[in-house]
Amino acid sequence: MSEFALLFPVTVFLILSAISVVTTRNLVHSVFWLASTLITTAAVYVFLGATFIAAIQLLLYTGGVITLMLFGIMLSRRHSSTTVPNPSEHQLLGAVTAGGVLVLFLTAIWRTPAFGRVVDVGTSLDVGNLFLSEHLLAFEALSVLLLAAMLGAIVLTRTSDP
Amino acid sequence: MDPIFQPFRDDPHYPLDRYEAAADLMLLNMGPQHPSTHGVFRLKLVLDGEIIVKAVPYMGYLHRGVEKMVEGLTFAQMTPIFNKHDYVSPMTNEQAYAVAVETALGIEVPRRARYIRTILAEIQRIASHLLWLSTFTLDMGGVIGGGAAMMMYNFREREDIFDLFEAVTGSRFHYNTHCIGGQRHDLPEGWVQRVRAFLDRQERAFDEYLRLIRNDIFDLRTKGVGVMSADLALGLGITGPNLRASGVDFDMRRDAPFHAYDEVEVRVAVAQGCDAYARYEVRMAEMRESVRILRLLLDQLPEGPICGSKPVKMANAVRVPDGRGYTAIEGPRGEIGTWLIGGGEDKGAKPFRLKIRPPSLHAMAAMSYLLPGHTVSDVVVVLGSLDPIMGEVDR
Amino acid sequence: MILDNPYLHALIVGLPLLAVALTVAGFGVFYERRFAAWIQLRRGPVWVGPQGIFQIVADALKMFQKEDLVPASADQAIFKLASWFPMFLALSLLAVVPMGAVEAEDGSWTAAWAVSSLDVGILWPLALGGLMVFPLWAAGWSSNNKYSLLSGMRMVAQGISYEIPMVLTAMVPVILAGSLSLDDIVTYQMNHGWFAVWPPGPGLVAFVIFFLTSLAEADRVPFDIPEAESEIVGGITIEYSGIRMGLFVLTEYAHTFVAAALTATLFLGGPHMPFSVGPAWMGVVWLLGKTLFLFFVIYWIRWTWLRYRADQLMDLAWRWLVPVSLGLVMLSAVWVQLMEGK
Amino acid sequence: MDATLREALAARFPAVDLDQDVLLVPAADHYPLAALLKEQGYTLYVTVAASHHPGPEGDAFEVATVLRRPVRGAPSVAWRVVLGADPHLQSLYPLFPGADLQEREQLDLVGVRFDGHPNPVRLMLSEDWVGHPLRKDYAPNMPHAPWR
Repeated sequence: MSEFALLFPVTVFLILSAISVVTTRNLVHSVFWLASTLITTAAVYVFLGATFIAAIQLLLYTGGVITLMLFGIMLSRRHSSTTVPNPSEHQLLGAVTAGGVLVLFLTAIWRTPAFGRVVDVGTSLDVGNLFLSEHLLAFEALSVLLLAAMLGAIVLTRTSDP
Repeated sequence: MDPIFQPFRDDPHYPLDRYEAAADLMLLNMGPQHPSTHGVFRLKLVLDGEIIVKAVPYMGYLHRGVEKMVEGLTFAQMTPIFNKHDYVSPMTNEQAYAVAVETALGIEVPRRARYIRTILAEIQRIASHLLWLSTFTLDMGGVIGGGAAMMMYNFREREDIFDLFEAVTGSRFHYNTHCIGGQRHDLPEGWVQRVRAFLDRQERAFDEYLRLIRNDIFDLRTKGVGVMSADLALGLGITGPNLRASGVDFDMRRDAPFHAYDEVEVRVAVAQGCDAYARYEVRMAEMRESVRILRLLLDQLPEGPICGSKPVKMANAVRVPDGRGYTAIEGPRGEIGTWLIGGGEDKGAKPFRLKIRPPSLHAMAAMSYLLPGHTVSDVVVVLGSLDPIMGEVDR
Repeated sequence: MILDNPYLHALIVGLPLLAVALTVAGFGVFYERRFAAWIQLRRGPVWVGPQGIFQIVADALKMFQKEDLVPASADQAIFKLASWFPMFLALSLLAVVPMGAVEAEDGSWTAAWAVSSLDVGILWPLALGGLMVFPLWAAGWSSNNKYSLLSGMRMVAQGISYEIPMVLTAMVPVILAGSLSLDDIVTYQMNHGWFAVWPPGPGLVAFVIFFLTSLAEADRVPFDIPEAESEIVGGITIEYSGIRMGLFVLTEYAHTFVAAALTATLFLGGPHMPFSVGPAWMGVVWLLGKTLFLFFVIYWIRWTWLRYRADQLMDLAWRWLVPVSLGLVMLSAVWVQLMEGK
Repeated sequence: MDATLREALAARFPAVDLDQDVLLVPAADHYPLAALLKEQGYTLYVTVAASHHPGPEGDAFEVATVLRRPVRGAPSVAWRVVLGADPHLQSLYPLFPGADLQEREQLDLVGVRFDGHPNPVRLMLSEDWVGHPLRKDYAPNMPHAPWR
């Protein structure tokens, strides 16, 4: 029960951060709220017993992705002023997309048997086994995709022959 | 180095709006309050990321108006003023002034006094280069890092030098020991032996310094950084170790001897690297060379009077007639020159115009040529390797 | 048993650990200053208390008294928050380090006394260490100072570059021990030899690389370019004053201490010694001893070496450390296969 | 002054008395002389010094320049140019980049303008400073607004 007592405020904070990501006007604040969202998501994973996924969430999303986003902001925007404006244009289009994604997720959640599946997927052993047995094709396809992305990045950033 | 920075290296006045590599440039003021500007000095940097596109030096924060002030002083009053320009090598600055006035008056300095001047100048050169080494490594290693360790080791020997100077002049820093026509103080009893003992210690200390700082990081930070061609160095009027590090074999001590340098052999240290590492090499070699010269000088130190054969009885009696001339000696940082026009107020008792040629001001001019294309980290290495003293730049 | 509740367990083991870590971090300041003074022919702090041991107290009092200045043009909220997070992160890295060594009847050893014996043990400090750049960057950015902005950018670039060889070399013990859990890793070392020594070669190289990268993560010389006070005047802490500045300083020491503790745990057998270790609590002493030794090496390097330039630092990471640590991971996998194939 | 240089100077600048220690050169010959000396190997830019000489028939200014050959013996050539009440002189910046800061300093302190200088602003004093301190009519205790 103690888990739930802690889980509730964490979830509320998660939702508040997620809302703040899109409502705040300052781009850097928005990224910080996104980081907070991702970190609290990791906390939720911990409460659900998926410690491995929580650690990976922190390592990759917060440690890697957010850092890269900060890099992107710093390298693409004027950095002499503190406030980087977040124009939030195309509100209608955004609402439609968000609504679509919401419907998609809700359908997926609805179709998942709520308490039916008791396979423990949280630990590193389970994840490793799943990757190398059931989801081997997806795993390999992802590796090829990442390799292609990496090569593409190198080709794009290389301006001239040294 | 990216060729896009070459126009800025060739001409510091190249217009910034012709730089097209990036839309966003950042303006960074390094100084006047900055731990590594060797005094009060401001460098306006235009940065593309961390890479310097353009560097503009601003100076004058230490300007005391010395050249105006000396027009109201008699020649005897000026020695203590002169040792405060370059406050890291006061001794050689006093000598530059004394030589200027003696040349104008045609005074012959006795042989012993010339020897004493040479000895003091060489000890001062070691002290000055030691301070350079410590600030240079401080810039690269930081106050909370390896640089500070090097500084403390250097200051151990620098304290010894101050003790030696104190024994001669009674003062640890601003000596006022040169007067027109000779020396004010003779060497005290046993001083020569003390210097010999110090030289032995100093020679051992050099090896200690090398063990402390010579590693791959030192090479990485200094080699290929701040490359100054010989043509640029000469055109800027850079003299002393900085010029010799650009491969120009020129040293006033050997090529235009003053004091007693014509009686000892001076082996001039030259490096061909033109970069910060070459300037390090030259100064380290010069310190070792100074030790060698000092031993020779102490061996052949003559006896005799220390003040002029045509003595200047009263200091106030020094009168420099109307006329003009340029004299220079080689200080630790290069050519310290004086442009003296005599016949000033009070029938020539005061100079009409006295222009000091500071080697550091010429070195500062190199900053805007050397920096474009380097990173912010290299600013302190280049500045440190040029060894400017702001008191002398601004005067 | 009361310790079966993970929350209570964490409190009971964690709070003393926190106290020890903070004390050591505080004492580290004094330790370093005296040590640095000894290297530099100085005396260091000697006046406050016997041999100046209470200098840190005097410093802390001074820090507390000072005015907490927040620049008017700074991003107030982030500026204030950013000073607290690094400390939390640095200290929570310690949560998974096992500190005790328990000997079973048959002579085999088991690691124990971690605040939390997480299944994903090693990933926890690595993940939190990766988060560390985040509040530091925030501090640099929100100060609205160009020097601290440069510092923040250097911090991020250095952080993500050194993260990679750090994670890769941390995988070497994981592969050798066959578990992500730090408890298992330490237990394996107790029974098969320290990873820095055995297997010969990859273990030692991985130890050196992990040590170097944790220096870089904790911004220590020669990798302290984000604070580089001779170039960018102290970097991210430039606008901070008073206790916030003190927190950053203490965080540096805490992070260094934690990095040393992690290195000792992963590669030097944690609480284990090759000879008889005595009762289980002696493990804490041994671990602290090893950590302080690495602490000492870090400061030895700090007070004698110059620092790299930013681009040379990247060069070192991407050209040398990343390929070498990739090779080490493969080598250790081959080693495990050969050993298990027997 | 060695013989070859003396010949070259005598051929190019017949009006200049080459026996003086500090040559007195007309303002028009200032730049050509420096260019010729640079060709002759006098590549080390030593110094430039301006001075103010008030007289009964009005202000006069002198600008002295020193060049040196970086060889054994360190031969140097110093020459001066006498200017009138509105002192301006060709800048040596195209020949010697070191003239940039040096001439700015003389412009700042003495008030001699250098034509063709790429950045003719004050070097030592602040931009809003009034007057040129090294002029003889500038009293050291002259009040300034704002006082600095």
